[in-house]
Amino acid sequence: MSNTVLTVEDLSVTFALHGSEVHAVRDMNFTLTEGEILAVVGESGSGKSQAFLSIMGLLAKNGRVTGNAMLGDVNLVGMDKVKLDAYRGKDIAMIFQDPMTSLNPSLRVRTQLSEVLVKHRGFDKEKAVLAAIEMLERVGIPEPAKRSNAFPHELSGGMRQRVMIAMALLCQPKILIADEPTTALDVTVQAQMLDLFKSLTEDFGTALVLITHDLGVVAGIADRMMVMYGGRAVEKGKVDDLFYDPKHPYTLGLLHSTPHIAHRAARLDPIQGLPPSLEHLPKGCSFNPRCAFRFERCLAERPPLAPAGEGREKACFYEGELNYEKVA
Amino acid sequence: VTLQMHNGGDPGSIDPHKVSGDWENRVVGDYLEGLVTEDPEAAPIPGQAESWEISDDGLVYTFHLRDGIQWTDGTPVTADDFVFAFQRLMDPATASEYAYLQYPIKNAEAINSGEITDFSQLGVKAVDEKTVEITLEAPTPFFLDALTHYTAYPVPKHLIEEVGDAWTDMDNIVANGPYKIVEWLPGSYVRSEKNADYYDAENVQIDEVFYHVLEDQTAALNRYRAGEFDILTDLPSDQYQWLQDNLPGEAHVEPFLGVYYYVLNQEKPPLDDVRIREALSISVLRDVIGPDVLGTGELPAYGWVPPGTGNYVENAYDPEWATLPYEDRVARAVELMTEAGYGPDNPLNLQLRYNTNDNHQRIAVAIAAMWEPLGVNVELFNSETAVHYDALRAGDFQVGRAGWLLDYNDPSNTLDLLKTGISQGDGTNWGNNYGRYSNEEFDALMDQAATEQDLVARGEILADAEEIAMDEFAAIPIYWYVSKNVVKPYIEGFVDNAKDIHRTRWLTKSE
Amino acid sequence: MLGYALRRVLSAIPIALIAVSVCFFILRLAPGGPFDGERALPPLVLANLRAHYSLDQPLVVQYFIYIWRLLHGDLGPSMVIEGFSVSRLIAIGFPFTLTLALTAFVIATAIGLLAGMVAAVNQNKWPDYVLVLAVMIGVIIPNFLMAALLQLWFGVHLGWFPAGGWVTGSWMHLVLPVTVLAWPHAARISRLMRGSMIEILGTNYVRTARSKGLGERLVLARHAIKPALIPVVSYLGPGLSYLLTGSLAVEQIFGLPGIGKYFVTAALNRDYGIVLGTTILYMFIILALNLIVDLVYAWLDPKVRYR
Amino acid sequence: MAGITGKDAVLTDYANRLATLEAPKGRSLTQDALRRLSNNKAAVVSIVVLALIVIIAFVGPYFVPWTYSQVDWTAIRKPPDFDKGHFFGTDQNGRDMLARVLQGTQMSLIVAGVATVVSVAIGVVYGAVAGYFGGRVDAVMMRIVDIMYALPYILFVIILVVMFGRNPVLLFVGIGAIEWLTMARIVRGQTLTLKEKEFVEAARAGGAKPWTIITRHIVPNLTGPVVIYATLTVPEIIIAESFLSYLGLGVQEPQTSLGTLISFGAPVAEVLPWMLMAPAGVLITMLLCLTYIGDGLRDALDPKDR
Amino acid sequence: MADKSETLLEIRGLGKSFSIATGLFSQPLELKALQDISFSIKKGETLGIVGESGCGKSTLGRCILQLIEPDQGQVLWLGQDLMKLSGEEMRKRRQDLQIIFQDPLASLNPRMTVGEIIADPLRTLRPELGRDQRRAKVVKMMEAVGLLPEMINRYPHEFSGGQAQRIGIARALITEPKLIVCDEPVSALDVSIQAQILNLLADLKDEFGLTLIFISHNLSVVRHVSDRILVLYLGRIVELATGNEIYDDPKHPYTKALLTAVPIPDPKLARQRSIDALRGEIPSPISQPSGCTFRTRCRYAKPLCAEVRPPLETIGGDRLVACHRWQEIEVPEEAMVEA
Ligand SMILES: Nc1ncnc2c1ncn2[C@@H]1O[C@H](COP(=O)(O)OP(=O)(O)OP(=O)(O)O)[C@@H](O)[C@H]1O
Ligand SMILES: Nc1ncnc2c1ncn2[C@@H]1O[C@H](COP(=O)(O)OP(=O)(O)OP(=O)(O)O)[C@@H](O)[C@H]1O
Ligand SMILES: [Mg+2]
Ligand SMILES: [Mg+2]
Repeated sequence: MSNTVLTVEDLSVTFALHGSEVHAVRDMNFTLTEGEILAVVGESGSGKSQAFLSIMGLLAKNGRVTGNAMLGDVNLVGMDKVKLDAYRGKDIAMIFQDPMTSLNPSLRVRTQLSEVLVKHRGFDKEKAVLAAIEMLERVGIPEPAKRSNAFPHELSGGMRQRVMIAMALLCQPKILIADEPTTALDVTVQAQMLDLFKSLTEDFGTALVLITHDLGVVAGIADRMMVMYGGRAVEKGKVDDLFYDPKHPYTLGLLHSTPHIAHRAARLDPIQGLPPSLEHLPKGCSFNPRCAFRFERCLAERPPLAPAGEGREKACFYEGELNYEKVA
Repeated sequence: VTLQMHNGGDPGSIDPHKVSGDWENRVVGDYLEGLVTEDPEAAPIPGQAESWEISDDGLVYTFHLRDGIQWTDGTPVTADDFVFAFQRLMDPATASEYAYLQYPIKNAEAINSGEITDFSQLGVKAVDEKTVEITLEAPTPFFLDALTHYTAYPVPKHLIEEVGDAWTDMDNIVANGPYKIVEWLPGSYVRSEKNADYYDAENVQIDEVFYHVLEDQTAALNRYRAGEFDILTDLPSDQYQWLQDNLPGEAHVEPFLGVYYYVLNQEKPPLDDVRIREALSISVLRDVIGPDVLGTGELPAYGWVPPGTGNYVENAYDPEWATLPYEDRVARAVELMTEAGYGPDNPLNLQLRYNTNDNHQRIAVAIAAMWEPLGVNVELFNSETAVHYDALRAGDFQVGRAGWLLDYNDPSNTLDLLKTGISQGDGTNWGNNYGRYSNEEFDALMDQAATEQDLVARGEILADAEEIAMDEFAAIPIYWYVSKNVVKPYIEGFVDNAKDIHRTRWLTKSE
Repeated sequence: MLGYALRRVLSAIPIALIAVSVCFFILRLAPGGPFDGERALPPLVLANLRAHYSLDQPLVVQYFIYIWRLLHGDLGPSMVIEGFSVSRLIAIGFPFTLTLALTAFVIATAIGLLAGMVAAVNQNKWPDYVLVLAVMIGVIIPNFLMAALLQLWFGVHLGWFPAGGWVTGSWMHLVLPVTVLAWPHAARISRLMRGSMIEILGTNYVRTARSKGLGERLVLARHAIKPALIPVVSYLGPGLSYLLTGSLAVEQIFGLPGIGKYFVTAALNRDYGIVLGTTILYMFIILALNLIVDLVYAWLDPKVRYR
Repeated sequence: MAGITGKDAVLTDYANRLATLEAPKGRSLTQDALRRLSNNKAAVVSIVVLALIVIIAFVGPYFVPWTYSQVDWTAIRKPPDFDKGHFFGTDQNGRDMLARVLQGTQMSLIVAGVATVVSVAIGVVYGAVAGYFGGRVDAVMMRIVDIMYALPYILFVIILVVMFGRNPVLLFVGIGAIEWLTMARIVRGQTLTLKEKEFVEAARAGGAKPWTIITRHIVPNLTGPVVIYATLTVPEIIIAESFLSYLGLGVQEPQTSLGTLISFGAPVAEVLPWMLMAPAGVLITMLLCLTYIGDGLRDALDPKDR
Repeated sequence: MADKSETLLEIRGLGKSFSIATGLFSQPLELKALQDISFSIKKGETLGIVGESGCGKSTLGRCILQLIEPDQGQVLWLGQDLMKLSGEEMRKRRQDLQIIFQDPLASLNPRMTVGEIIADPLRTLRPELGRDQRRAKVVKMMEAVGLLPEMINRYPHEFSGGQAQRIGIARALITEPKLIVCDEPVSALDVSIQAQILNLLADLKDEFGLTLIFISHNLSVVRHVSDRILVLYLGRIVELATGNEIYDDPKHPYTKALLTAVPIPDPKLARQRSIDALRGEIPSPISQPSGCTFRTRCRYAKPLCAEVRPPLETIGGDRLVACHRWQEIEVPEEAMVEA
């Protein structure tokens, strides 16, 4: 299970914005192997969604992408849209973040689901609809045959999200990008979805990219994780390593601000300060204004993403022990 | 052989008692024929009647019908059909617009106006099946001519008694003329086919006629050029020159009995002042209107009776001012205006009404420009036909455009327009005398002419009347109408005439 | 929805009645009557004509006479084209008008949608500019001029098509008139389509559709067209009624037997019968069209509800 | 957090700097749109050309040797003649076409400008109100529109002329009365779908009055179709004007308008081509420019379209 | 916590159903989204609402704000029935009642800049504020929710999901309302910002006695913010209790199932745990099961459950449960979350 299915090199995404530019993603590098689950976490607005949208060739009009994303030996970035359509949906599928606006309000759910199969698998309409209904059942939609007739606005938020999931799974893609796929789901259904993902990776060798904010989800399912901040990956590595031994202050901050179900703290402990502006990133390390461990070098120089131990990388100059108490 | 004739307007009806326009006449005159009909020159010749006698006092006309004439359903055409037709024409309930053309017939007017309700008193009698006798009120020199008019056509009595007004429906209609109508597609065309039962059928060359509806003259010319029409019954004046240059000989622009004029409302100041009327009239440079503004070369009109009108004197009215140089006329006009108290400091504001139409507008613009030097400010005011004539009739105007095409070839037909109105109830019915010109002497002369037997003397009396009215500038005649036809060279038998009537039976088309 | 449609259908009759009533009285406010022509009619003739058409009755009585007849399905006589009743005139002319209008409608709608889509996909590139130019010519050049020019060029100079007239069953005779009618219609459709298509192409759900690798054509056809159609569909109702009523110039220049011209000329001639008759006819057509349009809205956007 | 409770007030230097240094000015959609419009080449060229036409139409008459109503009896229906100063030829009344085209352009610009604004305003408000309130309001309002469609509008024109004489203002009323109908239908159609959007619900939750919702949330989202249909309305208005003027309402001889000039030029396209070419050329240029401006405006007003 | 004695909002017997058109000519189906919902909230209290997706949480929120009209029942705001208020009066109330929508992007007007969106309620509800004052408030609010002031002129589609969500939060907070219905307010936020927002809400609660209805799937978050928690299942209340009671001693089998499924942000623990996700037919709100609606997935179900719908009983204090067998059910030890 170590076939590399996707190699992303130096991926950068910028958006033109009346005069200035937003650098949503910079120099992103990672590889995905078959059956692997890569969790992408990070600050909201740090370019997680845009990075993967750019790989899919789905950036907004004002967006521009550079770098490579090798699916096997083809580069998805900059590929002709017509050629890209041979891979999109079939080899690489995406579950979008905003299920309401991402579903076509004027088409019935069944149509939106079945068309992928017709297109990529050459199913005839009826067969495709049957398959779609089955998939709806697998994602836990009650009375799937009836519900497949519904229009998106007749579904609750969670149902829409599951429709999105079903849509992406239909073709059993090699790579599945799930952008916050379970935010609108209650925990029992969430667990079901995660199971589904898991079995998908195990049974079909699908590589899953899971973009999420729920560290609980990450902990439960992911193999590796990548932490993003200000458009860059700041730490990468195995899930356990990052959870138990975060090497980047931002990762640590994240773990710290997670509410825990077992006890009710009076206050949560967020990372202080505001997220950086992607239009004018601070000089040096983008995290430096909010970092408790910063020193001069951080203000002047940007730390590169460098290996830091086995199978992990971090982008931080600080080498000491990360311990809040110490600093405070 | 199919003749494609451009016929202008959409026929409102093909019932001879209900029609009123030349485009209807073309259709109706092809399928119905009166006692008398028109030859290629539009002169009266025997029609359904083979021959006739006129009594010496000119009051009784006896017509002998041809043998073997019949309606297309096989019923013979009899004297009764004619009697019935005239009675129907005069029946007030028929409300025939042009019934008055047959008023020379004894008691016709009385019946038509409801004074007599017994139709049998009408001066049209069937002596026997084949003989029609018509008695007139007074000798009428143009009566034979009047009989060529569609108001004198017979109608199928048997059919009308059966189906009434619906007799002109395509399912019912019969014909006694050279053609029979077979199709009528409102807005597009009427189609006639040769009537094999017609007495002169063997000499009728055209087998089928389309009378096409097309009011847009340019479009009509285009279709003519595309070979879709053989005859255009009108032409866009602007293209006349082009036609002469490119299709020489095909355009026929000929004098036509009719006058285009401006009525002046003489009931109200300032136009009750003859000086102003004179000034306005003499300052109109008529020579520029026909050739330049319109482009068809209509001749300038200074009098009231179109040249070439029958039963009249040659060039009856020819005012001396018309021959003066235009500058002198303008000078004279300015003088007159000054006399009347108007001038640059006290301009005369006039509203000029015309019914909405390009040519009327152009003429109005030109004349307004001609009046400008007199210190006359003209406001042009156009309105749709119904509103325009409504206003003219109501006397709600100052200067208005009008025109008159002669119904029959006689000067009285135009001069009658200037007769004082008849008082009726609590007002006066001015009829078509929109300007409300009134002159006792003129009226007296007109009455005198009506009873004058001698045509020459009558002509002179009428000419005197014309002179009186025109010297008082009862209206401003502008030009004499012309008939405008465009005829393909392969059409023969098309003879220009002042009545602009060209029956299909005389035409031939060599393919 | 069915109930809604039923209610709309039933309400058509009172609405048509309101329309004719309004029309009836406005018509009578206008000066002049059907018998005002160049020549004054003899008073008795006029009186008889007026009596024949009941115009001598008080207006209200005339109104009720008309409505009474109408309720019995009789549109009354035409006062100018005496040879026909209004119903006959409509029966003869309307099928033609409908043929012309529907042909133009179908062709123009198809072309317009296509042109709009192509323009939207190539937004602000040369196909867009060229298409805009091509379709806008149809709106900018008034139809009477377009008709005259086409007639002159294709009918006279090139002789490709008949310069006018109507021969039953001959599509050649339809080509030029349909072109004149269809062009501006196609233009409006394509403009509206282009605009809304561009908007739709920026939505997230089109992004989703693209992510499925459906291919641009399918994305457009299945995902973008439907929501983009809403403004277009709003126009289709009025558009078809324009085609039905706006054929005056076309009919007059090409000499066609349709009834579009009555919409203009009958009012000018004060042909009361025809004005009212065509008003009723168009009222029903428009109500039907707009009902269809309203139902189509609900199909295009299922969130649209009807009460 | 500083803003509200002060408890999490550890705004770092950096964030502070951002907040003060960037003291952002509000930019409205209009300003934004203008800026973006200026980036659209076709639109910019069109604006320049249209501006030139406007300037020439209003200033030109002072530099032309003839006035629009002056008759030159020596040059009736003559092609362009530079010696006499008839640069565009003369019409059948011997009036200078150039002067008339300039005057006609003026007239058409004014009429088109005012009438478009009037009809768009009525159409948008009417349609949005009907669509937003829906139900019975919608039914009544739309049936009124339907009735107006079915009535021959010439009737209105006749009545207007008769009742009020020829008042130029009536021209706008006359045109307005016919041209807003389709706009109203299109706007209503859009409103029907817009009002079900969640952001409208959000606005209602924010306490907005129906009128506020219509003006602030619905109408701005209608700009696409409205701008486009407005550019389509202009040619219609110009033609409608000539027709109404022809019927006696509105512009009267010797004044003229582009539509009128074209309707006179159309029948003589072949024999007096100069009578058609000049006004048609101006009209076509003007309206094409307007179209490209309309497109540019639509793009500029669409925030997603940069 | 502020004075709790005052009942701010009381819901009585609320019901709402949707009709679902299935075709042009067929009879529409009835979907009962909410049935017989009654509860009350005191000033300064936070009520968490949890429940399966599609169980009617958003619908409940919308009904409370009168954004959709409930079919039955009453919504009493300080004793006044909101449903009976005229449009104008309701609009005035809206200053006190706000909502954060579940779908962040869809609830933002695509043609307004963020600044305008956030300022929008101010413009209607606080017209006395000048332009600059409004702007100042907006900038402050943006900072408070972690949006950079420099983004003020951007349009919604230029934001990430989480940023869009924060715009919605800012819009709801800016009118300084008394009650906010938060429908998944933090689902798209990274934990740090989530923490920041939650702290902000807590501060507002402390300082101004803000009352919250907090809808979320993230039970840890709900636990963190809520005083009491309401568990919905298929449009009905199945349990209502304080946070501690629910988490420490859930009574309803569905609540229990929920708690066992909470993901734990600890990889080793998470891997050890076998989540006993609910199995069985998920019922649809269109054709609800007879009796207890949860019985189809309940491992404790008995024949009785299929026949009689369990009433919402009061047990110990204010606690409500709708289950026939709540007393008999033991909490399986292993399912409980380790501290
Ligand atoms: N069309 C656009 N124009 C300008 N900026 C954009 C555009 N789309 C996204 N951005 C910016 O790009 C950055 C990255 O956005 P992205 O959606 O990838 O964030 P994310 O990591 O997915 O965040 P979240 O977790 O909140 O979804 C954000 O700061 C956003 O404001
Ligand atoms: N407009 C509507 N028309 C028809 N059905 C609707 C409509 N809105 C909601 N529903 C249905 O009502 C039920 C409750 O929906 P609601 O959105 O309140 O669920 P929810 O509890 O918020 O779920 P989630 O957590 O997934 O957002 C669902 O079954 C949904 O399909
Ligand atoms: Mg995202
Ligand atoms: Mg919800």
